[in-house]
Amino acid sequence: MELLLVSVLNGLLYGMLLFMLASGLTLIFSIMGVLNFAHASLYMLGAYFAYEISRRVGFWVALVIAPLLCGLLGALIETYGLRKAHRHGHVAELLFTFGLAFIVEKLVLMVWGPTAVPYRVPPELDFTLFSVYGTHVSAYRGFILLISAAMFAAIWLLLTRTRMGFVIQASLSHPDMVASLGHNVPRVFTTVFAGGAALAGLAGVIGGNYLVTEPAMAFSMGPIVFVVVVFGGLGSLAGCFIASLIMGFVQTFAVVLDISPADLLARLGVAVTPATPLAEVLRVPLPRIGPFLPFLLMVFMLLVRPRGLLGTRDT
Amino acid sequence: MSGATIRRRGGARRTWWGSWAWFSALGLAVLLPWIIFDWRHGRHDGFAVALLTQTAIMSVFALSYNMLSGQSGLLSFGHAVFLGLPAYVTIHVMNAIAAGHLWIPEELLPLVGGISGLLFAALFGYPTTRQRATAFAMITFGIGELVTAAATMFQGFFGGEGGVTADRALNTSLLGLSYEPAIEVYYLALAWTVIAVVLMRLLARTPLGRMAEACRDNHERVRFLGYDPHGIRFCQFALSGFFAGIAGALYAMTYEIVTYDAVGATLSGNALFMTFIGGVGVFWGPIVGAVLVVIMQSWVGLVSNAWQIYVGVLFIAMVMYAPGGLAGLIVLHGPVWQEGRIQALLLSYARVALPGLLAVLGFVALVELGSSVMLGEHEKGAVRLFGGALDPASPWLWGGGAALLLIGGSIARRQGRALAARWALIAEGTSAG
Amino acid sequence: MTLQLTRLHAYYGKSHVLHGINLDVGEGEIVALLGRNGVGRSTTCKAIMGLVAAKGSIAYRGHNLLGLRPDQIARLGIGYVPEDRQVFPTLTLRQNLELGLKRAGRFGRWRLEDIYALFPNLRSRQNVAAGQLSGGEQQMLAISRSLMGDPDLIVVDEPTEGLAPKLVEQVREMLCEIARRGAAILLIEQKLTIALQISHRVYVMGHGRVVFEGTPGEFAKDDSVRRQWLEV
Amino acid sequence: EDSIRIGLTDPMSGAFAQTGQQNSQQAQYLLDSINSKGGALGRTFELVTYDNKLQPSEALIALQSMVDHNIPFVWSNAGSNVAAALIDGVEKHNARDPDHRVLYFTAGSTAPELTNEKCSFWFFRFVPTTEQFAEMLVRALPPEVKKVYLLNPDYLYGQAMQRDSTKFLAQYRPDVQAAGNELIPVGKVKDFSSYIAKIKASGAQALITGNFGPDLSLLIKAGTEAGLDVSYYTVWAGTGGTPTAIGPAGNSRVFALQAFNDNMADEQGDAALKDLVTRFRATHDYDFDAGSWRAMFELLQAAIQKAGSTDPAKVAQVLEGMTSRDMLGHEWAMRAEDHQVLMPYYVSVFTKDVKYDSEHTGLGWKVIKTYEGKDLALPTTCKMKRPAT
Amino acid sequence: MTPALALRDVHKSFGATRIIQGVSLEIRRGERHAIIGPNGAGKTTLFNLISGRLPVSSGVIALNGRPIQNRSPQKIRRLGLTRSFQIISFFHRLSVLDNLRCALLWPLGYRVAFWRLLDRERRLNQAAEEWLERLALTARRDVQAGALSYAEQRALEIGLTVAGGAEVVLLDEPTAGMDRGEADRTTALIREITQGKTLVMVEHDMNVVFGLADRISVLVYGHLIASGAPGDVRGDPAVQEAYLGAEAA
Ligand SMILES: Nc1ncnc2c1ncn2[C@@H]1O[C@H](COP(=O)(O)OP(=O)(O)OP(=O)(O)O)[C@@H](O)[C@H]1O
Ligand SMILES: Nc1ncnc2c1ncn2[C@@H]1O[C@H](COP(=O)(O)OP(=O)(O)OP(=O)(O)O)[C@@H](O)[C@H]1O
Ligand SMILES: [Mg+2]
Ligand SMILES: [Mg+2]
Repeated sequence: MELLLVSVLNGLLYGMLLFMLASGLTLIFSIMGVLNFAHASLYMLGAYFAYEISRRVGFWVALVIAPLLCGLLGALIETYGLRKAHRHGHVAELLFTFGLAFIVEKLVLMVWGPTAVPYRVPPELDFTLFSVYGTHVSAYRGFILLISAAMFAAIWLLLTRTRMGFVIQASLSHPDMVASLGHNVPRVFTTVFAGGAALAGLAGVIGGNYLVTEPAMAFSMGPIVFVVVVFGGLGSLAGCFIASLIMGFVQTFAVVLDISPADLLARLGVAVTPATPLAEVLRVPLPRIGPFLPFLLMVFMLLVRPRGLLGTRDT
Repeated sequence: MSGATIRRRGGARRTWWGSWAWFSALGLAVLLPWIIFDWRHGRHDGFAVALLTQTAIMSVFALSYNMLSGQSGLLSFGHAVFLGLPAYVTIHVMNAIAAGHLWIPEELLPLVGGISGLLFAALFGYPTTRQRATAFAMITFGIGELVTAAATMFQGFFGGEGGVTADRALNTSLLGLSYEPAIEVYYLALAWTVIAVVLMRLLARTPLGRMAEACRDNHERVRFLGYDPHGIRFCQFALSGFFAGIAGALYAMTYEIVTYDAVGATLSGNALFMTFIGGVGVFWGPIVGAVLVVIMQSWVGLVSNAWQIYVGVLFIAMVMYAPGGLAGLIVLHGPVWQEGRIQALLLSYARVALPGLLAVLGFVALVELGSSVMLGEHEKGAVRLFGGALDPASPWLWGGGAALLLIGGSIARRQGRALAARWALIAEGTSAG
Repeated sequence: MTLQLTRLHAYYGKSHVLHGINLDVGEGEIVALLGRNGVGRSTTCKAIMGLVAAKGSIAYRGHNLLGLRPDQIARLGIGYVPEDRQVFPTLTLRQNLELGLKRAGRFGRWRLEDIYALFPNLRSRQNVAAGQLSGGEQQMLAISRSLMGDPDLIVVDEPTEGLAPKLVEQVREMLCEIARRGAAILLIEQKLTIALQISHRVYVMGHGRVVFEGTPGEFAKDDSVRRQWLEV
Repeated sequence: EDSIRIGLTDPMSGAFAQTGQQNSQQAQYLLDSINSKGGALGRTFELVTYDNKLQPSEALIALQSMVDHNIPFVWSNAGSNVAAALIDGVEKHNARDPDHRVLYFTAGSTAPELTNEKCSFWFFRFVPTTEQFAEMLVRALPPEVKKVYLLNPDYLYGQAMQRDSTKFLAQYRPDVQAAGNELIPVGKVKDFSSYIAKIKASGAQALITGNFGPDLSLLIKAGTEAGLDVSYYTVWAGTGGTPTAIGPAGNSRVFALQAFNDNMADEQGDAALKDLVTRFRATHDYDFDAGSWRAMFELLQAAIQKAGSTDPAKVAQVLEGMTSRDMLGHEWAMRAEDHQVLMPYYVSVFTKDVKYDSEHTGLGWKVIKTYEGKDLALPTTCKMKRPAT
Repeated sequence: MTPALALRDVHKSFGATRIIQGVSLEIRRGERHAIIGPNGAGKTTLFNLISGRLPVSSGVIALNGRPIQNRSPQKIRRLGLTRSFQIISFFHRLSVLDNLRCALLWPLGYRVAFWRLLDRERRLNQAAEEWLERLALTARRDVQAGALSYAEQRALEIGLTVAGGAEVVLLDEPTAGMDRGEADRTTALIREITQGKTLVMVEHDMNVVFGLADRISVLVYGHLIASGAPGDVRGDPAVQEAYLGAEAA
């Protein structure tokens, strides 16, 4: 019971953390249709910028400035590079963003060195918010929850209150026609890409000190975020949100539920011995594969429902 | 009828051109180990042979990838699975042969890899190829991650972190070779590469190959012509697995060890890079890509720690200036060459290339200086660059590098525009002719 | 003069399609542009909208359109109905219409109600993704969408293609209504009867040039133009 | 033939670049000091680095390159997969090309099998095995600890850590109960709270973990944040970046296995050693955690000197069974049966109470327990094939 | 004689919207049948149901007496029914010749043969060349299909549909967007290549309809309101009211 309650809480917080990381990518990948492998790099830059700013003028300034810097960078990337790559199709984009990711990683290594930097949670938020059965929940995790919710609201407003979402979706099929209706398509793309980059930066500001700020953080963050977005369904913010929560809960409960296929078989009266074929596989308990469940879930989801949970389009 | 004759003429010309290039490439591949022979020690340059072997393997791998990405329009992020798993199978088979449980001629081992690749690809491919586009890409990505995870978790088949090793000197050679010297393995790999390349080339011209392209262009219409697009994608996927499996077997024989890296994301990524940097539109594009990527990663990687920046810049430059890949760039010159107008371009090229080279030099100098300063390597005293030792503290170097980059870059840019204009002029002339 | 094309040349990459078109459309005027398939009428429309490379001059109410971006041209008050409709398949019919507005919620001479009154079919299909609409419905949508931007000049490329005879009538009336509400129309139309019925002036194109210019009456009299440039 | 070249292949780029970069810098620093005292056979040592991106195939190509350049000594650290490939590659190369043999050694690959099933005459290991790590951690547990939790990375190394920890718990601390046992994949978990909840629920007082890098940092951060009251017995908390990431919250809670730390010199009072450390700290902004390699290089130097040549076969023969003392006065011995070094090792605690802090965190490592090399001698299954000559 | 194509009480709804509401229709072997009706009446939807692109909500569709509703498009094609698309749909990056060869492969029995070379298959290539000739595309044979002019694309679309030699051919607005001259040429082409086959087509161009069709059915918002010989249908007041409008006058 105690563990259950704590786990529900953990699952929720984990899910919100994932959503925070994934929200910018949803905007760029799922709504603009840009396979952005440099997204995680912008996240990393956000963390490093925040580190530099916060040790000079403090965390709260960094919270505002670092995402803006990332947004600006995003705008530059879109205007001077991605736009051209976009015309040559998805793979061109992919190569472009990959190249970018390589360069950013190396530059970060060159500027900040190979080891983690001491980017820490601000003292104002470094206290225990409340405790559940003796497990502390820090104020910072509450803060993450708040920011994630704010991100969700912001993107949702952007997409429903402005026509940017429609303009972008329409441009994916007939960009010329959208322009002929009087919409400045390039500007909308730049704006949205910059927005996505800023969100990535914000995630970096907040994730960088909660997790670890080091040059490999981009590389290790990338896959899970893609999985969340694709599982949720391309083009769907709500899908991404729900997918984040699902992934959060799945991973949390996988850790807690200590069973293996062999246990299930044993309950059915089939004993798994070392001689049983695939015994090594059958004996794997759930916690061991917990972190891979998102991948597994994504594969199954796509096999039966290629557009993802709440996706609005196939490709 | 007249159409047929035009076609035949065109075809003949293309074949003559094509086979000339093919044979000289093959000749070069055969002779290279002797051209870079280490005469001082009277032995082959091991590094060169290793790179050549790797290039051969990667060429097969990249071409098999192109059966999916280029011909079938399927972007895979997990192709290494079909190199790695067959490599594991092959290495287990090699051990079984060494233990006397099995007898298979060493020259036919790649077939073992091929067949197991076919089986694995059929197994994974059947559900996967129901989907296409992003769904397909992400499923392959997921499968790649899961197989890699399995390879590290389960030791029975994958041998854990140390992988599975074998000795390629099996004494089952039909040619009486020991396959101990790397050069013998290189020639075996080359032979199989030739076989695989020829087969894949022919495959592209079969009904299956053509229908795969049709599916890529318009998967729905294919159904109204009587075909099941899933079936076509599946066959193509399985056959692609066959060739990737051949590459996997050669990998196992070359390195005599297979670890989980052989199924990993890095290798899958490499397949994608090789193929698209080389160019998907042209059959031999991926081979060009394989050569380039192997050189970039192994050679530049050994020379410079900043190779990532070079690779990154290369990718971006490719996307900007050669979206069709290197092969696309080369093919673009075909008609110009045939009409003998290439001379008209040479001067323009030289005008771009010279300042361009200076800019590249400046860029490399800056990157190397930067990387050495930042990583603290300067404690060793100097940066090794262009054969000499440079002092990274010297402002002259930094200034010189920046100046080279800026001046060279701006001249190259200006000349580049002139070149583009010239190109347009010439291309117009050729298209009219 | 609302729109004036002078010595307009246009190109698709290397191929030179328009060879010096002179054409003008007056305030509130319906001008028909006729010609065989492939003669360059659609290219003329695209050139006006800034969608192809062009040389020469395109003047619209004192602005030179050449060199402007399509969205700037549209914001000067020009609407465009492309020949291949180009509805946005993943958006619903209504969202398509709303994208036609230059600014969200700001309606001009045409409100949604006017559109639905003209094409009652569209009302019941409001929430269907445009990609699922029937060919004719897409055509209606494309016309209506361009009206939402409240244009003063509308360039309509084959508005009756794929429409049932009865709807063709409706579209004809709609075009007249547009003109009545004060917008000029440059109409590309395959169906001669309609074009001649509603237009004030007629241009005929051949080989990327204007080969005839006059009123429908003059055109009807000049049999040779019709025979040489429009029929087989 | 002027210098004695050592070819170091480690990841110099990519996600693990840190390891390779710092390894080569520290090695260079140590070799400089050895060279300044004359090197071996009147020749100096030269370090040549080769990137392998932590990939066995790349490492084998690097090996080829070293062989081409007649580099007799091959050295790698990171990745037991790389080491396994190199052992195999070197073994085969030496058999196939006896005129250009090489000797291979590692100071970082800890998989036990490398000096057991995979042991080779041409391979020497200058670092304890994970089995020894497990033993050291178990023996370091204070008597009041009755419940421990095991958490390890899910691949051969971590699985071995898990198995061996359990084995040594049974052997040395039958009174201790293993409250839980967890394997987690490397670099995939972003939020460790659920593991923390589980550990808390198990009532464990100590955590034994073989994890490293960001995983370890995240684990400890999540634990301290949630108010988990355990001590962390780690293998790798002392390695680059982890102290920074853990920060002050880890005070007196985090224990790590170390071969060297900056505070040892001070405790020891050895002037030469002090000088070595202070000079390093002045020019580098990370810890001098490879200080023990000095003893390794000295062994190599002595072996070359004694063999009178750099011929790998001769050097290997001399190295077998060779002993020396490091600057702290502890014995180093190269066991002949399996070429596994028996070297001193230390358990340190992360604390404010030190002279030299680690990575500017204000906290540093303080030795709380010392193991002599001979304390850690474990049996080996190695059946070494020695060359005929 | 069983009809080539028979629909019995076919219904189709998208969600709550009922698009086809009980259509029954028989098309005799060898007849040329036109379906006309207002926009959005459900003509294309009907084609989609017959050709297997969409599943029916209820009802039976029989090809030569065999029920084919809800089967996959490829199965139906193999049973001898083929269709064209209102919006051009072929293989843009393949040459014109290859497009036609793709259409011929299955009917000639090649399946997924990966052991035969296309260029060596004489029967296939001969058939493809013949089709090029008939479609007047011989001069464009090696051009990428995407680069064809509009009329040529239309011709290829029809060729792609008919080349496989299926018995029953459905054409959806084959002359849309053509000028008079080209529409006439296309009508002639259709007449020639559907000789001896069963043709069902949707078309808004009354010249084409009355020039080609033996029988005409009128579909209005999901119901067939008339079916019969061209003269009868043209004269039907309900048809004039619903579809033809002033033009009939
Ligand atoms: N995107 C394009 N690229 C190259 N050439 C084109 C392109 N679009 C049209 N053309 C060519 O330009 C010429 C004029 O085309 P345009 O579409 O303007 O003709 P049109 O008069 O509108 O005919 P249609 O009745 O077919 O619509 C044609 O020869 C056509 O082949
Ligand atoms: N998937 C769908 N979901 C919802 N409505 C649909 C769908 N597909 C078609 N419809 C609707 O069904 C109706 C019939 O469409 P259909 O394309 O069959 O018309 P049509 O008779 O071919 O018209 P046209 O002559 O204009 O091509 C249209 O109103 C269309 O909006
Ligand atoms: Mg047109
Ligand atoms: Mg229709």
